Amino acid sequence: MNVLLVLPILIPLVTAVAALLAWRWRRVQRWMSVLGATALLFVALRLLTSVWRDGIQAVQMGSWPAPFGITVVADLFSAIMVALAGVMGFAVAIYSLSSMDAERESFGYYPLLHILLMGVCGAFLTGDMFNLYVWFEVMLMASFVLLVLGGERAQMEGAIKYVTLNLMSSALFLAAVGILYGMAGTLNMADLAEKLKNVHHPGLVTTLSMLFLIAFGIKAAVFPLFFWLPASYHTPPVAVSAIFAGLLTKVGVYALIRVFTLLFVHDVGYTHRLILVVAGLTMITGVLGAVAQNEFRRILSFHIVSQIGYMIMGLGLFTPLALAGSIFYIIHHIIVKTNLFLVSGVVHRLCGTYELKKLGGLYQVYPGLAILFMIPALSLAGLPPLSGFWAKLTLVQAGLEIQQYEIVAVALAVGMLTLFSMIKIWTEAFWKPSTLNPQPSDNRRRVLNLLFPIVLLALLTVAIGLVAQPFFALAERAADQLINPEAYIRAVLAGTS
Amino acid sequence: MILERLTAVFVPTHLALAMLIIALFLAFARLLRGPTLPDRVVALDLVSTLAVGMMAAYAVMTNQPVFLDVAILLALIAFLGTVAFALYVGKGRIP
Amino acid sequence: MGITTLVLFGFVLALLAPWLYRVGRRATGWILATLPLMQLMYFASFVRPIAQGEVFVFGSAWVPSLKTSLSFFLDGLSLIFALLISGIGALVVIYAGGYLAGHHQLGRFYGYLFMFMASMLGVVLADNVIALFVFWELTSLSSYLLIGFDHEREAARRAALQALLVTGVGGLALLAGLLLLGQVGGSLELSTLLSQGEMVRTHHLYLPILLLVLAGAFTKSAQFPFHFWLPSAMEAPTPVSAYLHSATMVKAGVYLLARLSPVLGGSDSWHYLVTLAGAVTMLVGATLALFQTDLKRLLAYSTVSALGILTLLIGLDTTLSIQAAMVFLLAHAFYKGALFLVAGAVDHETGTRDVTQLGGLRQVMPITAVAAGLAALSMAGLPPLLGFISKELLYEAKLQAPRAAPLITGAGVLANVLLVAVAGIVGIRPFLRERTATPKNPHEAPPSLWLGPVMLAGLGFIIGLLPNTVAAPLVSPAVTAVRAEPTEVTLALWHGLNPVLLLSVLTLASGVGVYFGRGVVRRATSRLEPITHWGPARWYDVALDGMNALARAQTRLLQSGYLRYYLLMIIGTTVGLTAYTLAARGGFPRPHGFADVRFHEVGVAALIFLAAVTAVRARSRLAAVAALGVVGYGVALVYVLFGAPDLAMTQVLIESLTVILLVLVFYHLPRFASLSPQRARYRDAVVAVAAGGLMTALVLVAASMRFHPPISHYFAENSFVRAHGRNIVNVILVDFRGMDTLGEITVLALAGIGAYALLKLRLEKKEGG
Amino acid sequence: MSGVFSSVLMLLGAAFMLVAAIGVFRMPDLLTRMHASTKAGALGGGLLLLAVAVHFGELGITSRAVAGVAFVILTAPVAAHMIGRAAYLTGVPLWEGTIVDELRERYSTRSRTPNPGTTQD
Amino acid sequence: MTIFLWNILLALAWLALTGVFTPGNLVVGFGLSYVILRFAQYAIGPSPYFGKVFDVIRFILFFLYELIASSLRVAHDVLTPTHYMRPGVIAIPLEIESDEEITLVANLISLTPGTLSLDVSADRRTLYIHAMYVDEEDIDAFRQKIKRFERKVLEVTR
Amino acid sequence: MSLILRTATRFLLPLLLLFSLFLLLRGHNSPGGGFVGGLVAAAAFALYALAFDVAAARQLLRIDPRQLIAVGLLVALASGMVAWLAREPFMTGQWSYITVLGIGPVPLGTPLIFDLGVYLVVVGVMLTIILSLAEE
Amino acid sequence: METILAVVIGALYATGIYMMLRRSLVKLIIGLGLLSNGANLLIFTVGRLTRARAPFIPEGAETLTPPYADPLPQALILTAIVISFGVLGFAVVLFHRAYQTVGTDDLDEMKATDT
Ligand code: NA
Ligand code: NA
Repeated sequence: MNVLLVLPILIPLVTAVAALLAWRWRRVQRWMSVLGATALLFVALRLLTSVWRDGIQAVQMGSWPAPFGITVVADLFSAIMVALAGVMGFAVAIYSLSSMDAERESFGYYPLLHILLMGVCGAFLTGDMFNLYVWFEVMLMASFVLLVLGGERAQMEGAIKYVTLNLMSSALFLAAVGILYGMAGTLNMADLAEKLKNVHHPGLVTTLSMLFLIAFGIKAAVFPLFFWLPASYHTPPVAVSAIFAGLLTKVGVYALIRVFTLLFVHDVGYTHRLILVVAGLTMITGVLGAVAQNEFRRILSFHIVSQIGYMIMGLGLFTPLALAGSIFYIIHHIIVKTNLFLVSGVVHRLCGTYELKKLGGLYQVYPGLAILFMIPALSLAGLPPLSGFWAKLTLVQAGLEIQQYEIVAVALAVGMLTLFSMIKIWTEAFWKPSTLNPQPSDNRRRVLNLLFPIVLLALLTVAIGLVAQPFFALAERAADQLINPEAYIRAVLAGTS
Repeated sequence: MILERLTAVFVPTHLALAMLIIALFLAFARLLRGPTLPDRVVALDLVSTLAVGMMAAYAVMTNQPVFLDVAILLALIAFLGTVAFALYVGKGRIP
Repeated sequence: MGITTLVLFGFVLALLAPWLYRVGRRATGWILATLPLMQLMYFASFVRPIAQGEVFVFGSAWVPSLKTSLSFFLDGLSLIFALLISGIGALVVIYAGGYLAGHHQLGRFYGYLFMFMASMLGVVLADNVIALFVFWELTSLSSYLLIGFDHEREAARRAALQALLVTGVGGLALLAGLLLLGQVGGSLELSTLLSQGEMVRTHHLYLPILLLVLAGAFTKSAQFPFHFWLPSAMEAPTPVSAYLHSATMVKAGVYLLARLSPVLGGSDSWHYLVTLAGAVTMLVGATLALFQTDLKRLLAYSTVSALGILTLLIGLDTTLSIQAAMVFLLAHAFYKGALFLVAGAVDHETGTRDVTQLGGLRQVMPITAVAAGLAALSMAGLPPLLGFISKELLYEAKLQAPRAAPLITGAGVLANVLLVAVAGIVGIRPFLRERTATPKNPHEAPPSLWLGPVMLAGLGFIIGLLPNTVAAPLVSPAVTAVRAEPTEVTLALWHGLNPVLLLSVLTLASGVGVYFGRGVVRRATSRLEPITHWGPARWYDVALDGMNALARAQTRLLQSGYLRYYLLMIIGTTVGLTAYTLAARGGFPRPHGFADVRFHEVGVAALIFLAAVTAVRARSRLAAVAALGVVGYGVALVYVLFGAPDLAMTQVLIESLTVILLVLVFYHLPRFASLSPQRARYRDAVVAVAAGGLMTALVLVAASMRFHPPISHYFAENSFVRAHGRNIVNVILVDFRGMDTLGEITVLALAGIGAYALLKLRLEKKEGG
Repeated sequence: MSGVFSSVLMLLGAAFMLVAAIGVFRMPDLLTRMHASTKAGALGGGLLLLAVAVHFGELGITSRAVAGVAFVILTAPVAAHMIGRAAYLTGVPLWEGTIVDELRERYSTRSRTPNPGTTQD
Repeated sequence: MTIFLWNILLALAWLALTGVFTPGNLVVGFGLSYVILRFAQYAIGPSPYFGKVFDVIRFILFFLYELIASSLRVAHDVLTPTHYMRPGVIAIPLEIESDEEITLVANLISLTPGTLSLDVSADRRTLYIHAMYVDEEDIDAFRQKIKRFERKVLEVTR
Repeated sequence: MSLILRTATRFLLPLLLLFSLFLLLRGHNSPGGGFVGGLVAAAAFALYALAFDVAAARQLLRIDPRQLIAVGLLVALASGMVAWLAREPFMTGQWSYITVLGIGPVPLGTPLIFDLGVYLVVVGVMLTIILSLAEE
Repeated sequence: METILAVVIGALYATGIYMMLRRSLVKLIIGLGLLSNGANLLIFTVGRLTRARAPFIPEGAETLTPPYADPLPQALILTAIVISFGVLGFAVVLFHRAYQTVGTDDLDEMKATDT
């Protein structure tokens, strides 16, 4: 019995239920939230070390053997993602303490936050296609509510698009799962991998894979399916934006990587080539979108799109190095992007706006904050020796190795434009003299509380940059498990004949 | 044995189902035509009642009593929608 | 203390500098200068062994999986650069303490300066190309921060961005080039790659590699047409200009060319490309310099020209030309560094850098004036200064150029003539003639401000007198490194009466002529101004504006804000991609026929179909809801007909509750209105029908295709025996797949909380930070 | 015997329902349509459920079927009343052949023209 | 009293629903119903109860007759091309007073084809019904017919 | 509001609630289960809210439906964790036979308790939404 | 029968999508309803149709012998129905509030959050 595997799903749920029961006691909820997030972080890191040490692990829910019951399974990729969810959950839970308003806190913010984490961890850990759908929905529903919590006009408008387009994706995903079951007769991913190996009509499987590509593509916000993201991510309170930015689209990316390494690998020349094209277009359209923006969080939102392109570029290249690059990129990106949103929140707290036009003068008054912005911003742009550099370097290297020069050129150029728009924020918000004059006296202690998770994540970014090897080794081994799925399949189907 | 089942079950159930289907289309035609909302509500209510009947007939036809459970649930619940519609129709216009 | 520690310590000091400044205040510059001084001494200790032909490689692992190591490599070429960087660095740190004394951001300034210094050392010392690139980018970044140091001024911010973008783009090209080079050469370590020249030059990727690397080098070293960022970078405080933009960073590109010439050089493409770029840059820089009135911009353009000369020399690719390049490197570093520092001191004291407003400063700033004079004379190439020796070598190399020697020599002379005039304008004129009124009343600069110029100008003078103090220990090993063959260099002031000397005299005489006739020259060439207006700086602006415009246009088009366009796009993509894949790669299996159907089944199906269509065509909302209800009951009937009572029950219940929900909400929502124009409706109908058709096709295909029998038999066998339930569906829900249901009720719970929060929590404009 | 009885009940029920549907389809105004639908419908549904009861003849099933009949009888008139009342009160027009309306004086405010909110919505 | 009756009825309903007719199950059903009734006591006010089984059965027979007769009449009208009906909205003065009785009467009237309870006056003294077959000349005759119906109900409930 | 509807509702409410329990308890062997049962119970209260008003429905319910959601989730979660006591994976059914008066030995297991959790959540959620919406 | 249901599914998708492409919130809701019915019916159909034999193990038997309707797709659909019902319920409330906040039902008026 391996309790460790389900705990990342159950701890957030227990936390959420406890917070729900304590609906009226805001302080209790806050403590619960921090406690739950800490426990999740701890368990997630334990899981990661355990999988690193002992290899892929699987547990059958309800003791029903695979493929009949639902398998919870952690390979390194899953474990890494869960660990990241733990880190992000922890950072945002702490950040929320000082940034969330009392009204939202008393209307279910903490339960929602933790259920979101539950859905995310569930999606990372499940070994069952339909169960994945369920976790997607859990995550999505939590994000819907978090997005609208507060009921401001912008939130409503953003949410309508977010909800509608994501429902579209869910409907597609559901249909795809249904068809998959109809054709292969099973839902267990490892079992599916076995059964899809030698089919008489591989073309049908390819067609089916297109449905998954689009369904997950919408969740991952790739071109031309990303519209919901820039329309909504800048509307909720910044703690919510931050956790969205860090985790949500990455679940889509996770799912893409999972199914296109485990299930749909029979026609790589078509499917993965297509993914590569999508990756390129996603990078370009996303970054150009960012260039066109003049609002802190909108710039960041469009950059999420652009960065997703890099993450699936590795999948499209489909070599061990490329996949390692993707995974490394995800690790890097989640930390950095969340942090940038958190910084934007501090800026907003200090200046009362996200508009670059109105911002300014922060460099003068808050050099520390300037550094805390610079680190993730430059990392995002891929400047060495920060985490983003290694991520980009790996992908570029992988692309060059198999002569995919176009995508490499795109990746490099987009990196440049990313730098350009990060610098735009820097110039406008930090360097430019301001008429606004940020007030340093105002609730300094609360701002300091806000800075704690930011510093933590920034240090992590620097650490990954300076000591990249262990992280890269992790990504490398995870990629190896993805590209050679036999171990995964064996771990899941062990004990079934 | 087979013949008996044919006359006792097959023919009457199929006949009943056929009648119910025709009834369903008639009810639907009213729903389509209106002209007022209450007309449509009446039609929808009838559709649900017809569905109860079809489920009952089908339970007999297939010799599966589980479908009866669906029928009685529908009988009990469809009423709710009708009441809601009726309240909507009458909302704010009752002295 | 190894090289690694020494280089990295610079970064640590960069982090500590702001804090140190809080403690050390005015003395900080002097304290901090000890690090570059220590580095200088450390590198000096390598002079002897390297002159004896040794090469040092220090390595430590960094990211072995990516073949990246933090390895350093010290040979003659690295050494000469390392000495310049640390030596001039020490002077500049001291100078900055005086120049920016009292500036409230001086601490940060030191931080950036040290970050730059460490990165620059990293660039010239790195063995691993990725490590080299890391440091390369860090120089760009620190340069950005330094150019924009005066960040309250828009011009400074713009210039910083320009420099970053231009060198950044080049940097990316360089990265690609280096990676390809590593791929072709089989190693990422320069020390290994240097011996792979033959293999690289014959590889089909040679030309791309060359172009990419040159892009990196040319942007960094401000070669035409990328030169324009350098004059703009004069927005930086003067110590920065002296250090980064004349003595060190801009020469990183030159370093790279020299470093890689054993690998990439020796081909025609190398020769033509590098020489041409160098020649054009040399001429353009010198010409444009003459138009300037701002001291620093004058110097900047002359630096551009100097960088062109260096590039040209490396492009010539002969032992002599490399020799000339190395000597010119030294000479230029000394005189240009000195002149920049002088310009800074003048600006600091007088409050202006406009040469037309300056005059007679020798009276009030005698020490500075001496330093300036010496440096200017070196720049003009007057004996016995180092500048003279270097110019002699330069002409010699040009005269012996393998191809087009007369042309190259002519261009060289022309450029040097102009540079002589520039030297006069910059280094001589402000100090001679009458005193003029200046914004500030000048005094002699404090020692921190004149120490640098005096030292550098003095070095140019001393080495000019004793050229062989550097020839054997420094220049020879450097040339050896670049040529990858042992070379002995001897330098002398006097070579006898030869064509080179003749050219020197000619240059000087013409230069003095141009100096006095500069008004005429300016007027004559002022007609060219519109052309310069349309030069590369303008291209940069146009490119930037174009990119911004493109970004805006694209975003307006894609992120239009209309939900239905988003939906159309997504649905269109789905239909297009799936249908294409199905047609191109799927192949349709034969679908089921109509054989096995029953009347009542068809009836129910038809009812659903009609009701769905009715829902669309309904003119009123409630009619649509009623039609939706019929769809729901119809679907429930389908579930009954095909043996799914639990589903039917659920469907029925949900149908009723949905009606209640909708009715409750529709109390408040407005009536249907037909808002879309006819054309949009047709378009949407086409898309919708296509999507529906696709789903139909998929169902047909999937329903007739089964690769494997389903796993359901297990549930049929175990539901009662092991899970104690006869309703298999329910047993699946609460037991076999209970995890699904746990997620499902969580979703429901969220819906409840969400609806509650939406309805009860209404914040007005009040956002959490 | 029970087979025949059940068949008769079933056909009778179905026939009643068909009649109800025809009534709903062709009667001239809402209230007269309702006379056909709610009652005949309920009667038909009840008969069909009874047919099930007779067909299976098992106590458990029979009792459930009877409960179903009870549900129909309990809910159908209430639903009919609710619609009829709401429709009447909101001014859904009566058939021109209606001979007397003793409720109208109680609701003098009842609008003569059909309320667009109910007819069109 | 009513609550007790209702309780028994619910317990019986439980037997019917579970299909297990044993005394023990009756007790279980009773217990469950008791809990629910107790839980729902706000909904059910106190109400007197008089049990008259004989009257009930007689009434059921009477009602079934009415039901079938009027059903056939409506069916005939529906199925024939011409409309024979003479519809109208009639006010019926009520003798019964309790909510339950009024509801019972109104529902039975609604269940019978040809008549439909539209509304109850605020003072609960008048029931308005829509009827399909009203004699123009003698509306009171129709009223009397409904009143007879009401009395039959009263016999059962009181 | 209609007197007839109110009166009918007073009688239909317990009937619907009983029916919902019936569906819940029997769901493991016949059509029904926690979800369907919960919906019927929610429908019962919704009907009450429509016939009377929301305040009356809340008073009748006594417990805040949001608390029902939390309790339901807790029940479902706990039923799954029982398996840990037996050192078995999450949600492994734990069964024992309990003799019910009048019916005999009946298998009672954690999946049934799980279903109860589903029931509670469904009731809680539906009522939260409907009652809040009706209060608008 | 699969063929006929396939057409019905196509119709549900088509009508649902068409409704979602309108400018009105109300139509969007109805479109979502149609779409989710289509998706459920799709799973049901491609999971193979079996007439009448519901997956219940009869009294007295320990296992169910074929043929019977596949219970797994039924369970999946049940879960999916419930989820989409929850989502729809939330969406309905959301649209209601959006209408209150924005003051119109016209989706074209709700584009302030994009550029
Ligand atoms: Na069930
Ligand atoms: Na479920």
